[in-house]
Amino acid sequence: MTAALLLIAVLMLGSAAAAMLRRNLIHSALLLVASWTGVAAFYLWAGAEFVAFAQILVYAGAVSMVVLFAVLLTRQSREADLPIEPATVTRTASAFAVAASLAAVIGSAVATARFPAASAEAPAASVKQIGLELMAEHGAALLIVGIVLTVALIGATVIASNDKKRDPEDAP
Amino acid sequence: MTPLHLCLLISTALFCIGLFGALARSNTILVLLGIELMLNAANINFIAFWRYGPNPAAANGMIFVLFSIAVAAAEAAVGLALIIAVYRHQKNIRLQEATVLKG
Amino acid sequence: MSAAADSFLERAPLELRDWAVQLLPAPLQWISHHLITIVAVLAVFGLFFAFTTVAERKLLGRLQNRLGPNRAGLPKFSILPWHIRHKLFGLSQPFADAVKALTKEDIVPAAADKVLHFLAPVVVVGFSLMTFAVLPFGRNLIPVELDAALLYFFAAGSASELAIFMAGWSSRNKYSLLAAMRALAQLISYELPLILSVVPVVLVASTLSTSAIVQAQGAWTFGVLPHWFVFTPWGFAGFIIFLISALAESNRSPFDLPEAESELVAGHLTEYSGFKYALFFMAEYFGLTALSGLGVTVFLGGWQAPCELLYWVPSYLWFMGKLILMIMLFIWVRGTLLRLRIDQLTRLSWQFLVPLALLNVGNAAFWALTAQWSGPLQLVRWAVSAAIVIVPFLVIGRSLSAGYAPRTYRYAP
Amino acid sequence: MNSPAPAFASVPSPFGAPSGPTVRAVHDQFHGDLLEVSMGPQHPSTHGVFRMIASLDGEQIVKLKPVFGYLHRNHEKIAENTSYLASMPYTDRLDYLCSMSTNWAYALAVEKLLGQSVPDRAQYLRVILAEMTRIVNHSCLVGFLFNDLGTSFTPLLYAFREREKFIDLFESLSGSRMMCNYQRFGGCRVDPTPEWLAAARTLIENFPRFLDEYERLLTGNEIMLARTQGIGRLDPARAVNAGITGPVLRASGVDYDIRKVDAYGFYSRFDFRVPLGDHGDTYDRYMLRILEMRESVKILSQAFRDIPAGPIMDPKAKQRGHRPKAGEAYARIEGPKGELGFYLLSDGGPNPYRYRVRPPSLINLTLLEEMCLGHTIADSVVILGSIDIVLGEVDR
Amino acid sequence: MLGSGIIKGLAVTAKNFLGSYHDPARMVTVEYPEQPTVLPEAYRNFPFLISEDAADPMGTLRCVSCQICEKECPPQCIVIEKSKDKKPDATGKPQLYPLTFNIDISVCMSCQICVEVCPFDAIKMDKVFEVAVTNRFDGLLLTRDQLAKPNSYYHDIHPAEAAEVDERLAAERKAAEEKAKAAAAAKAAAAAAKATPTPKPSDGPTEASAKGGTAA
Repeated sequence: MTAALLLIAVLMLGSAAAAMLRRNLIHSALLLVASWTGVAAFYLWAGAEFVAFAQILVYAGAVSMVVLFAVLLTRQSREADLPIEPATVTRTASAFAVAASLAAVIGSAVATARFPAASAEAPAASVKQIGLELMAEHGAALLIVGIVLTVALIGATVIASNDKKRDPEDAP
Repeated sequence: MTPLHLCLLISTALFCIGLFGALARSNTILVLLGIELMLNAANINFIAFWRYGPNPAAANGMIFVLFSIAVAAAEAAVGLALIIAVYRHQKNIRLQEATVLKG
Repeated sequence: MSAAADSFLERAPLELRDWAVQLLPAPLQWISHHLITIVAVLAVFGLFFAFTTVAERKLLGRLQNRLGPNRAGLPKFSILPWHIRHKLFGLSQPFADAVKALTKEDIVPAAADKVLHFLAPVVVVGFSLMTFAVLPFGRNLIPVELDAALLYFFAAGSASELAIFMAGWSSRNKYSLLAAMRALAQLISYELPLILSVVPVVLVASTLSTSAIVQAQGAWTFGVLPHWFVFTPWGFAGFIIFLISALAESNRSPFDLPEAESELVAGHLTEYSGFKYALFFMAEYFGLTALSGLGVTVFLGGWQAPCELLYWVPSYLWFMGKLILMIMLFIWVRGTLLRLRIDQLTRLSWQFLVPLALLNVGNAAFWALTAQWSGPLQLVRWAVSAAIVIVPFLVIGRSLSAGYAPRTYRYAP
Repeated sequence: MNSPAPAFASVPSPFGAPSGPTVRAVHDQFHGDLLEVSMGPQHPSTHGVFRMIASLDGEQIVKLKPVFGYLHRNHEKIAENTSYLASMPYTDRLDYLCSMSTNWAYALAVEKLLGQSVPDRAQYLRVILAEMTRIVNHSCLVGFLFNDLGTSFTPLLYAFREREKFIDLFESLSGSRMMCNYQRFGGCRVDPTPEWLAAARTLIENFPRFLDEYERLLTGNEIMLARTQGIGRLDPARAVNAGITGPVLRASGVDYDIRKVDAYGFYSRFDFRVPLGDHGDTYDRYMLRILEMRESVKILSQAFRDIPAGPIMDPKAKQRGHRPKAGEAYARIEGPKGELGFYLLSDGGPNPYRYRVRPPSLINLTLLEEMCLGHTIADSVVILGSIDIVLGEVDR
Repeated sequence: MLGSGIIKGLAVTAKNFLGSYHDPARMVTVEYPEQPTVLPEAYRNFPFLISEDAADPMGTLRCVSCQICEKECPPQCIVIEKSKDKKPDATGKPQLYPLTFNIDISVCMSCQICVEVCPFDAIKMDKVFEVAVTNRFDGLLLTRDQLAKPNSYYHDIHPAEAAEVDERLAAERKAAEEKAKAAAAAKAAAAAAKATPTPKPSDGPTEASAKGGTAA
């Protein structure tokens, strides 16, 4: 089991790190899809099937599409894969320093922390149970998320829509 | 080291990779994707605590993750719409150059 | 009835597998159990794919008053007598095609992104095959029994358009790039109505498991009228929405925009040749078959017999029969319709299918709430449910087709 | 509309104020990048070796440059170096879908130059064959148009199934399916047998049934309506100015049919109507073809009724070695694609001194960019298909 | 109603689908190599030369090497070389004959103009269309020997036309013979009466009548 977890972790972290380092934006996006799939694999490993499928559906199926679309719509040069100019060395270095130190702090905290003993067998959460909890206990939250999603959808459409009609007057 | 520790370390690493990307890259889309990675790291924690927590019968961890995924999707949609809108105005998606809010 | 369910034919595939598994040493049994399942699904649907291609070409041919492929026979060294092996109704055409695809040169454009160009066909075939895992092919035949099977199906299926994007973008060809953009727009637009069209069934059957959904459709009124979901107003509407979205998801005509041959040459496939092309072709048919299988499972009663008298026929035959009918329907549609434009395609989804599908979810909720109504109330229930489907269809349909109508013409004086 | 030619002054403008998307053909740092796509010469929908260099903004066309000449075969110069008769088979290769009417146009020009008369039966035969050619051409065109619209060959193959019957008749009459080489100066080459005429009449009687079925398949189809209505509008004034002729011009509402204007051949003896479109879009161009086929059927049934017996060749006509007196002649017919004209200049020798074709395909193509601007790349192939070009005629 | 046009279209294709199984008018495919196509009599493909006698094709070619077809051929695919000597033709009259008669059928466009302009009915259109060869230069250049086919073959492929041609030729020959006879008789009479010069035997009338004949 641990071996499987390590394998998933290598896939997930490796592709995430590669995504953040690649110069090619499309490659980054596709590598991130791999990373998200790795996260879904982790959920599967942990026994959260429903969440894993939702993760794939939302991230690999929807968010990645939107990202790729945005990349293609905002391409600047004639080549579809524009190289992204590297940020300055100082910026990269300081970002690395911040991330590494944060990793060190949290990592050491996690490593030294003690947690209450886990239950031996994997918890079973059926779809029905999740559904009942969502509708009953978290009903209000579900409603709010629904509203947030609707607002986000409308907002995204409004922001991205080409509001200015093209007319001959605004020719340069 | 228990599996829970391992999971938490993995999520820490993922979070820090996301953080590095968000800080180091100048492309707005990549910054957004870095933030998405950080959200995912948090989700891993939720699942890990649900799986190895004292009370796995309650599906709270999973439900948190579901909400988080939904909100992340909304965030991605709005964020990318913003990026496209900014690109329309400035013909550029470099973060440094998006210095004015007025279009 | 239970006798029929336990009949030898019904259990034969499972018995065969168990017999094969117990021949092996114990440590290998677990893995071989699953391997046999996978190999069986691959073999059955691989062959099914092969004959779907030939059926498509023959049916399209007949629709167009042609014969279709009827020449590829058996090779000379076959033991069959000459007059049989000579033509064999063209049934060996797919194998000839396979040999051709395998032996053709694999051309990768010099400017292509080699890794993605290679990965795209692999990903597309892999993910399209994964969707078969949760389809109940028969009463006892389901590769993986999952609680969240429907969610799994859509999750696995959503990756195929990603592969199309990879193919289109990595080819470094302008046609391919346009095709990639179209594939993305199409996926974003049609994933939603596809899922929404199934939600009513989930609501009424109150489960995400495919086998449970099939179980929920297993009854007959008077022994002849099956309780398939397609025979309810909301189920019918859902089925139509599902059909349209499935056509779009599997890039079939009239939604074959990514590979629109009259506009983009071959779209994302322009720079593919040989076996990689064949893989795309295969994945397209696997996707089509899987989506048809889902449609059969969710709306057409899955492996359930259409009437009680025919209950003894093995359930997997019913499933395959319905699957073949669905695929023939798709071929028929392909032979008749023309292609939409990309803006019309997205408009159809967002202005027509999504609102109708959302209303249909409400319709299903009404249906589920009024489950106890009986007698004359039953008629009211049907009427209301049908009205919820038909009235919005007419209203939205009218606004969608506003301004488009056949015209009358004048003649010169 | 500025000032339409007097002949068309009676036509009310079917267009209000110019509508539809205005498109800027700009390509600078403020407007992002245009994707330049070269469609053709090897492209499934350019109807031969035609090439369109389209600049796309997204999927929208902001610039379109037609390129042709890939099929140039030096037709005119070859004709200036061979005898008058020997050019006749070359005219088959101009518009290889309608060789019968192309033959007629050339024969008409040479007859004008020679002062040659044509017997009545031959005149009727010419009308019959030209109208059959029109049906062949229009049904093919509609099939190809629908292929461009993305059908899986179904309408095209139905059209070809019917076309095959016409082509078989052409073959049994002239010996060749497409390169008929049938008309001669002063008449026709072969006299059809009564069986041939009867077969042709039966074919024509059954043709409207096919047209009805075809229209049931296509005309009311919602996708087809959405794909063609309002697409590729052509303003009548622009069309007249650009010299557009044929169904493309009439779809824009301009009443100009050379069969009526010139009444060449025996067209004045036939009762037929000229359909006109009001919108000038792709749908009108499609429907005009269908309606013209119906009118052709009407002409053909009258011709089969009235065709007289008699010689098919003027007995005084020379078979070969034509040496017309010095002079010039221009003859034109209403070809299926538009005004097909031949201009001949003779210096008294055995070859024409100057030979010039007015190809409707080429001239109708000149406004392609204007029709395509603002539409998507998917529409551009449809618009090209609705113009009806044959590259043999465009490039000559 | 949205979709009614589509449903109508689906009905049409379904009708055609069913029709393709029982209605021969809807299923017009001819499976070519097994089912030979029936060519109409008027069908033309590439020209061939007519010889009167199958046993001696070269000796009995109708062609007199007048080179009209060479001149009129639009793509100029015919090459003829005249003989220096004369050989008697079918009527026994001495005529020139082609030493070379080549047709490059990769250039020929099957227009039939050579047939129309030939005053001697010596060149006709063949119906052979399976002419694929492995060498596109020499393989498609047909020589005199390959082109010569007996008159009986012409009767096989174009029976009506051949019968008409034969009838006409026979009539012409008869007319020519009668004329020659009359001329001979006249000559004899004249010789008997007076010693006058013989009238030259003319082939003018033959040519003129042949010209009229091809128009039919």
